[in-house]
Amino acid sequence: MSARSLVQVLSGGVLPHEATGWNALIAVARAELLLGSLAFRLEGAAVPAKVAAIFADARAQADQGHVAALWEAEMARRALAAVDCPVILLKGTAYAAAGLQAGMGRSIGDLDILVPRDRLDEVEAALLRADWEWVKPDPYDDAYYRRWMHELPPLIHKARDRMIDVHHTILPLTARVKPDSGGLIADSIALGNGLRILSREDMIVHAAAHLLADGDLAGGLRNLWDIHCLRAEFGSEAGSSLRLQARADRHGLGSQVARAIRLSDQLYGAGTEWLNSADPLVVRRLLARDGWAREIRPATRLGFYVRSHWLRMPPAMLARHLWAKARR
Amino acid sequence: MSDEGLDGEGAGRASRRTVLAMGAIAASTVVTIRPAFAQAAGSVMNCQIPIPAPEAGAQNIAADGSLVAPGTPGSFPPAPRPITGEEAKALLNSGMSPPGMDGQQAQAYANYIRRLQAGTSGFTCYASLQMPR
Amino acid sequence: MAGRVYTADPSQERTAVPLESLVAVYHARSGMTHLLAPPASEILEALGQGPGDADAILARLEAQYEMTGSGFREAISARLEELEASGLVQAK
Amino acid sequence: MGFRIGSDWGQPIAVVERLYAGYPKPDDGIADFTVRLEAGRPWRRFVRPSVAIRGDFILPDAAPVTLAHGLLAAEMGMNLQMALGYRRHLLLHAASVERGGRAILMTGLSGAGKSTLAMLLGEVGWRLLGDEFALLDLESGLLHPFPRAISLKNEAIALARATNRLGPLLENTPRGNIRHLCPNRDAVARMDEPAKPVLILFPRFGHVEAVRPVGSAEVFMRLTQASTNYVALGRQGFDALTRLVTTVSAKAIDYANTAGGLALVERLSSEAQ
Repeated sequence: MSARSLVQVLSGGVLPHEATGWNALIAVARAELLLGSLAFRLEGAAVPAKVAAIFADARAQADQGHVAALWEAEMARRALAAVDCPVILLKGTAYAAAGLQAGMGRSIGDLDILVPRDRLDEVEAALLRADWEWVKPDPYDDAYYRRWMHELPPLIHKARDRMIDVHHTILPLTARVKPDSGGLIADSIALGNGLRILSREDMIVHAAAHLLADGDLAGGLRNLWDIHCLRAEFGSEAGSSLRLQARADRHGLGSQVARAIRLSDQLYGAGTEWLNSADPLVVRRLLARDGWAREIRPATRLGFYVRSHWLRMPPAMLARHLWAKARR
Repeated sequence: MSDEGLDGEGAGRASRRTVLAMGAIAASTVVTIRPAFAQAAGSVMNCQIPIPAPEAGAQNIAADGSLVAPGTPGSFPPAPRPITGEEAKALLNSGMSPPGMDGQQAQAYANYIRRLQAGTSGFTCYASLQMPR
Repeated sequence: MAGRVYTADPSQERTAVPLESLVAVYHARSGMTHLLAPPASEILEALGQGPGDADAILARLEAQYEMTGSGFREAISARLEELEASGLVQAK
Repeated sequence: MGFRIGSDWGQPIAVVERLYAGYPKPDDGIADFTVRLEAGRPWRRFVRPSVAIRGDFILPDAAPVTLAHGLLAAEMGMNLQMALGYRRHLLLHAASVERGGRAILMTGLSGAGKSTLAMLLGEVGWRLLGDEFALLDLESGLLHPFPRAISLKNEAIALARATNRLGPLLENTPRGNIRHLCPNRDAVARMDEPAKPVLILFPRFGHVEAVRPVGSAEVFMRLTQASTNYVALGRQGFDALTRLVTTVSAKAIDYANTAGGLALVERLSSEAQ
């Protein structure tokens, strides 16, 4: 099981000692969008010359990706300057902007920002004025997003071809837990360039929410690597884990955060934490890639797909949503 | 380094001053290089465009290429199979209908393809047909 | 009336290579390449003297060039908007 | 540069192995890219088998290929990894040949004849550097060889003389008939030897012979659009490409037939600096 080998190498385990192992490691790392992180993690390590070249390329690519991601954030800042509301960077862009270890080599796709819900209309109008446009004018999607989601329907910039997701909270409105979005904004931290990031604790809470409550676990290995790195960097401060748990409880995400911490410890840390009965299934799903980076165990995956939707919204809406999807 | 290439520097203080034409207001003077991976990737692959995109659901295609409810008068049903990149190229450039599709239907599909946006199935294929090289 | 005041990133953020009558500009901050035709490149250069609105840019260009054409101020404003969209300059 | 190709069927692998039999094996067995040729649906392994092209990098709109064209699928799979994932050099969608240390880059629309010209030049004393991709070194400005099989289409197939190096005829692919020609021994033996570009050509087949100089700005623009990784390489890509277009002359050439095209390339190369 090669995803296992990726996880072990990231957490400081032994390196492959023959080509098959390296090929598998690199393919799985690419598939999980962790090749850049792996390349930084192993910078300077004794690896075969070919692997060193692949890693050097991956680091350069990640660096250039960060330039583009931070530039997109800066262009959003310029577009939103007149709105005069806090603009909080989320996920990869936030890690890169703050120079966090979690950002090292991380691939960054869309720009995710959080703004106050009562400023959403102004933010939307300002972005549309600055040449962002709707990705798809599908009436179902639009109504669905606006009514139920924690973000605007995605926008894409006409000239730069990059997407922006504008969030006003960190979970869909349909989820049963309601994070304290006012608290997210009130405790956010200014970066000094006109943009903000979440507080340390909220950053971890958001990563955990994203992993366990807001998806089908696809990309989960990267997500847990984020959480692992964030905790390793923040955790040295005394009392931080108590503070983290208190913060998670305030957002109604105590159990999700606790589970994300267990999983990240299990995969990337000491691995001694007691696993809850459902955890092995999650780990199994997270590590479901073979040495050719093929996804294995489709039955498990399907199970999780349904489950993640169930967590996203109340059951009656789930049926409606699935029905609308099935007609597509 | 950044000052090089602008013929104004230094020359402006010389006896004969450099001429600078201001041009028309509407003329575009800044072109940004866009990533071309879709174009080149398309040129090494065969690609296809489903009409409509699966994510759009069971919809018909109006003559102008927009998506409308099934049964809308004057609209056409979804393409029976995806249009290949080569067929799309012939259709867009010379109006040639793909095999098995009649002219009006094919034109509606052509208009659908022209309206494709990034993130929609078929867009990278369409983009790959765009760039003359 | 005073127009919008624009600033350009410091010139070390840019690398420019003349390609015949155009200038290829690599903008380090964005990682993007722009091809500039006159007078956009000259306007960008004029902003190197410090922030300014269209009138100030016009004065700087007139001090350096023999200007031809008409509607200078409007043309400069249009070019500044293009440069702003590219991110090479920003309005203050 | 190495690829790892996995397949749900034995046929594509066997054909690739036969075509590339004369190529050195990678010394350490570590692949730059993984390609997978898979049945899109489980039953497609057996019923009207069709090959989905997967791997490290995938194109969402890629059309599946019938198993009879398995070699094409493997070639496309490798090209796709290069187009989407390669970062070590500036990658140009261009053919290139070298003689006496001087290399010519040829780029243009597919169907413009660059592959055919490169193939024919490769058989008359020029060394084929590559037919699909040219790799420009970011520091030295040299072209690195990438001599993979040339994909000959339709009428061009009959022009190939070295029949012992031809792959199977693939009939009625979406781009017509295709046959792959393995480059000659010299091209394969010297695949580690880079060459200095001295001329850039934009050939166009089937027109009255004409030569038009192309200015550096136009060359720059066209090559950025012929590159899959120009933007991703940032400053290094900019430096390498501006250096290429300001130091190497470029011509758009129209030619009526292949003999005329070859003569034109010979003449222009002798005139180039």
